[in-house]
Amino acid sequence: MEKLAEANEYAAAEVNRNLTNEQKIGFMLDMFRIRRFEQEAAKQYSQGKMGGFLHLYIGQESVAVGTVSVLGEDDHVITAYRDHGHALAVGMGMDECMAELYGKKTGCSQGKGGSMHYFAPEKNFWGGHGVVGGQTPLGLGLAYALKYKGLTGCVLCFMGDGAVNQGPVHESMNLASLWDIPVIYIIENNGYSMGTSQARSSAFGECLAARAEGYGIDWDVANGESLYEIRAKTAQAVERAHKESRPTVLEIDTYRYEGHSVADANKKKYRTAEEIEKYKTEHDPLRLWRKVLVEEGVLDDQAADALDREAKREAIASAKFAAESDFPGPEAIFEHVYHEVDHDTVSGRTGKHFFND
Amino acid sequence: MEKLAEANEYAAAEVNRNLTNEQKIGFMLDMFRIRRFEQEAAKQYSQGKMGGFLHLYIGQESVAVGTVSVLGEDDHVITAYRDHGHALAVGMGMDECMAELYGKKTGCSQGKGGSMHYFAPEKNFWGGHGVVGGQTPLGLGLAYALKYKGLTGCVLCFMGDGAVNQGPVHESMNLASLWDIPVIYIIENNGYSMGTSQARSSAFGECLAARAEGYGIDWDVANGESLYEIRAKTAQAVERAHKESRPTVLEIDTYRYEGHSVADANKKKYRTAEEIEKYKTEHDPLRLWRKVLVEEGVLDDQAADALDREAKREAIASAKFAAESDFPGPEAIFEHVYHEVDHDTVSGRTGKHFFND
Amino acid sequence: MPEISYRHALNAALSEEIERDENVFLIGEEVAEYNGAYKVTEGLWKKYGGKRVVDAPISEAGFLGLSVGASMMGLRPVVELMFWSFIYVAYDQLVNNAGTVRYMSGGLVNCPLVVRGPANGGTNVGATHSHTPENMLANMPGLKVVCPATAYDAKGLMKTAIRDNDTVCFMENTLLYGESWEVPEAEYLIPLGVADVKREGADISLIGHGRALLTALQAAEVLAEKHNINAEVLDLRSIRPLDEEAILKSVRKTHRAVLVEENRPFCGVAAQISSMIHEKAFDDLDAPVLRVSSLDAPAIYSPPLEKLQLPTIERIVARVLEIC
Amino acid sequence: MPEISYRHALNAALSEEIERDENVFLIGEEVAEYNGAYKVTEGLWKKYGGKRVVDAPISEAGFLGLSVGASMMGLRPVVELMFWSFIYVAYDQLVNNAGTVRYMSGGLVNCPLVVRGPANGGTNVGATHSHTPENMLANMPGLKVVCPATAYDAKGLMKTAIRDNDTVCFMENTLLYGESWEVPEAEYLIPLGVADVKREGADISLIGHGRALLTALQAAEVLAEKHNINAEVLDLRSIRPLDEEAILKSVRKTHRAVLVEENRPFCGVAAQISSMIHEKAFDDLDAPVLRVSSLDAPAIYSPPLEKLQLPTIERIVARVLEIC
Ligand SMILES: Cc1ncc(C[n+]2csc(CCOP(=O)(O)OP(=O)(O)O)c2C)c(N)n1
Ligand SMILES: Cc1ncc(C[n+]2csc(CCOP(=O)(O)OP(=O)(O)O)c2C)c(N)n1
Ligand SMILES: [Mg+2]
Ligand SMILES: [Mg+2]
Repeated sequence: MEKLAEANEYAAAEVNRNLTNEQKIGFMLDMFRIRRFEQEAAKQYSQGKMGGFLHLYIGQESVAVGTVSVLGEDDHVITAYRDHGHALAVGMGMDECMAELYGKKTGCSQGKGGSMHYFAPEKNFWGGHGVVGGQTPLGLGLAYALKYKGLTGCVLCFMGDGAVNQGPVHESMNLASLWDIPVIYIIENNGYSMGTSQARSSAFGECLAARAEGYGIDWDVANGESLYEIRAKTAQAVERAHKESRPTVLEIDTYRYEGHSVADANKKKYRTAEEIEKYKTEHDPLRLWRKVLVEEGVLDDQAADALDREAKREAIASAKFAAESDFPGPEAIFEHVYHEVDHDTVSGRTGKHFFND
Repeated sequence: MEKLAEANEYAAAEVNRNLTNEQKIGFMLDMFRIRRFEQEAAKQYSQGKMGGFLHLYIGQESVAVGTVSVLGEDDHVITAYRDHGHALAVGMGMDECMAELYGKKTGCSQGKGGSMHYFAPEKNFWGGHGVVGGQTPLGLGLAYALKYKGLTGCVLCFMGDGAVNQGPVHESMNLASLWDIPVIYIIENNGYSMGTSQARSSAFGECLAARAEGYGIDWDVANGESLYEIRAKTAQAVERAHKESRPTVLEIDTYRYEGHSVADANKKKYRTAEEIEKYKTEHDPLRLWRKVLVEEGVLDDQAADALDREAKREAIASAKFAAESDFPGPEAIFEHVYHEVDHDTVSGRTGKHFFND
Repeated sequence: MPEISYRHALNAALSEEIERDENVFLIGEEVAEYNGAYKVTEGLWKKYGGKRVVDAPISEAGFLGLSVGASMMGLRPVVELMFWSFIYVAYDQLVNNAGTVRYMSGGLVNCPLVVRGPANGGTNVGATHSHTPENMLANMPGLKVVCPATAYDAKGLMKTAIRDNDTVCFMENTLLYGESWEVPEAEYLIPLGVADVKREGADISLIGHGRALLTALQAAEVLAEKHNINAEVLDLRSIRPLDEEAILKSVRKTHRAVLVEENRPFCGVAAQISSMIHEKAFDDLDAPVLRVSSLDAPAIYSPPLEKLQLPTIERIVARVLEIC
Repeated sequence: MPEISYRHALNAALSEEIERDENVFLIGEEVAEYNGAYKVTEGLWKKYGGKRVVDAPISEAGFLGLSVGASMMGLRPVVELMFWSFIYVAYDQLVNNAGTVRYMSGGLVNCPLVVRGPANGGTNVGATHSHTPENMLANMPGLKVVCPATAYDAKGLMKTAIRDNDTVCFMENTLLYGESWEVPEAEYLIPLGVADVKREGADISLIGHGRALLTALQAAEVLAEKHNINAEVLDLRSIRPLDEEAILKSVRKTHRAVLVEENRPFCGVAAQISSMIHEKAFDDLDAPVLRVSSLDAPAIYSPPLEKLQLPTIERIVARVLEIC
């Protein structure tokens, strides 16, 4: 990662210049909320309260919070399975997110999607997708629909550094450029796909984002330590999308502290304990943003701690909410398969839709 | 296309410098043979002697002949469905190729593959593949096997300009570079994928081959009019593969005179008659090579015509051969599905393999 | 009633739906300026322009996935696959995205999408281009699968499919595009999941879909003429939803059935229907339900052999005679 | 005999075959340095090095296609899919390349390839990660499909699969990796296409594969204890080739069958088998063959519900009681 000082020069960027203290504090709180939510989720996971996978975003909070913070009304978000951060950043509640992990009816997807499959279309959030790279044509399609409808908006479509080697990513980039689709592909480069370092999974010239050049797409790389830089570079891409209807590929360097998922027993095998420690102490986006705010006089340490406590309380409460919620009943298995059946339309009533008997 | 004169400077390249007259005449004959073979095939097709698709290579002959002519013993070839040119260039006989079009038992694939699916592993030719882009991982795998076995060889894997937008092409390029696989991807850029011009199907920076840069792969563009240039640039890639085990992407500009397939009723709708005519008169690789040879004093017009006639005779004879050959019997339907069944091994005898009764 | 071709019927359905709903658009390789590889979209680009009829590069995963995403936001894409065989390069987008996103979002998102194109053998294009994936896609709850056998059905089902709020896989047949049937000029819709008795009969039920159904109809004529067997021919039209009631009704009347499909046999559509009939009408059956599928190998190129590989009248008749 | 886990049995089979044949290599995501996402390849990279055990980027179409190409030239790749569910991004490479190249080349080329990994639901990973494509892949002549239910079978079948000269789709189960069975130390092979009677019985045949077979075995115990019904339990082990003789033999003995599978029902494996039994043993049956499949929806996340979605002992017992 480049020097943070340099990154923080982006404080002067237009999108950052006029931020109010309240907004800056809001970003701090948003990041605390993601971290505390996930810590609580991990704790509950280890106590057997949920099943399947739990991919933690801890260490990467600045990316979701920074990028989403520059979006407007007709801007949308879609991401992969490591989706808790983006979900909270777009404004989903901790309760529905935690309940989803528990598989409860009060979950955002009524307990049917789980950790990897959060959705909140009314918050412009289109998932949570489990198949690596599979969301990239979907993000393209969402942006295609915006353009089709004549709206001035764009789509942030997130993916990991490992995802860039999936075919659909490449097909999507070509289509995005060819058809001037306002989609912004954000590569959250945390250096690893599961236990595989970037160097062992991708061949590239300058950087992953530079592959965009092969499609005539503008690209950039941002330092994920700095909210200011993330915001500035995302804003630039959003402006390009809004004004020119052109795509962008934006790579953001970041790091995950935990294993690939909570069940990753190898989390300290493919990288050194020192490497992880170094990120936590020197590059932690929460710590660094807090420092910026303290230096700017926006926040003192006590106030920051209070924010953090607030986030933690909310997370604990969400676990209680989830625990006390009901599981869906067995009838839920056959709900939400077909729109027409759910709505008991004529079309939903002709012919047999389910084949167990 | 760049100036031909410039292209023909490649006559001085190492691989071309020491060509004997015989070899040069051989290339002429090879190109005549491809053209005459296909003209004969088209004629027979129009008389209902074969079914399905017939994708003619006419106009592109220099690519197959030029590239294949620099290959050695452990170098291999795989291509897409427009495969007659490559098949003849690697040394397959017209008889077995024509018979395959007729669906005859004497066909190279015993009439089971048809025009798009020629095979001759004993000539290092691995097909003939109908799904656009689908052959690119196969080519990679063939090269992988060469390296695995410790052989000094490479694979020429051909594709069209439309194929570059298939996901597997991208995945293959990354793997080829990451693992140092001696595969050479040759993009035969004839300007169109069916009725879609390159500009309507691909977004790119400099050219299609330049996408290779995103993977750290060396690339080049060659003028398909000039056998000398094709040979020189292919030889360079082959040398890179042999010596450094590194991949190359080589784009070769060329043109197809006929429709996408013989059944393409639109062949003059998506491009002007003038465009086609211009290529035929000014850029035809056969005409141009003939001119080079005449100018070099290797061949006079009479001798050239004699070669052409020889090719034509061979083509006509192959149609006769095909017409007189037998169709496979109905039992052929269930042959070549499973190796173990065909060879009546223990494994082929346990359990039921076919389920019509 | 005027006779129009299967191709023309589809073209009319697409045209009418484009006119009716501004969210409907067509996308696929060569569908616009080239008028469609099989001319199903002929004239539509000229008439409706490049927003409503879109030529795509050879990136099925890309443009099918794009269409799924666009449908999530309320558009109604109709995606042409030049051949359904090419779905295999885009399978994940169809099965995992269109097929599961409604479920995994607890109903928050749906995908009103039609994916259409020919899915058939018999045209000597070899094994890679001759797949019939209706059985596999109908295996996936969340997807719907329709296989019309006539121009009339093609038009009415296509219009319904486009208006349906779920993803419909619409499978046509290149060998039928040029065939004609009576089709009324006035608008009509055919609901999904409703089978159609294409020939009444009392002695045996021939049940199938797509072009195999037409072969079954021909076989029924032979049975009547040569064997004095009066076959009922039931066209499933839609594979999922499936009109089980119509199947059972016919079988309860005739007490015998032969199932006909161009699917390959292992876990083909007929396997499902056979298993269902036996389970639900066991005591009504005078003989086991038999099947006629494609001969169980990849599609062979050689033209005379490929004819044998698909269900033939002879094979159907022979099967019927085994139990009649 | 020592008891070893299903995972360990697979690991031993892979290790032995790597040692035996220098053309065998393993490739897949995280199979080498990470020891495998589910630890099936544990220790093999360390032991045999990076030529024989290869970590791949997340490019299933790329590295599966690479493996098909390498197998054409005589190598014997064993490809791990972290989940079989991910085959959908590489479907074309498997079905159209590995599945047809031998055919389309008139036997000139073959693909001695194994594709392996877990194919199961029941672990709360949601609809996209819980597919069971054995029915669809077995639909394709040219491919073989194997679904072992025990450590013993897993080892013996894996060794055979690697030596087989055709492409074998080998489907494991994450819920079985940790389960142990007796496995001899001496080398043994189990041929493909040979079913195994896992429990002898006279009153009804329970027929299935994979983990569903184990559920069937438990159901058989309940049937014996509580209902005085002595069920025979037949493990198909291999779906294609399929041991039809063993199925028919069992049914001709018991005159009744319930088929159990974790497949979804529409055109599931059990559909094929039910159709076949009715066709070939119609007169031997005292009741229709019934089926127990997964509940017909995408795999639900919610843990208690997903348990209900897969075949349960209760559902099997209830089905049996319908006809016994
Ligand atoms: C097509 C596909 N292949 C494999 C997987 C299994 N898998 C899930 S996440 C992952 C690693 C992805 O790494 P990256 O894209 O860098 O994202 P990160 O986990 O670092 O956020 C893998 C291999 C999958 N979900 N989908
Ligand atoms: C995956 C896939 N999609 C579509 C097709 C249909 N198709 C066959 S050839 C072709 C055009 C390919 O163009 P290009 O790659 O430029 O090769 P050329 O025909 O010019 O040699 C198309 C669309 C196919 N065979 N496979
Ligand atoms: Mg990563
Ligand atoms: Mg082209």
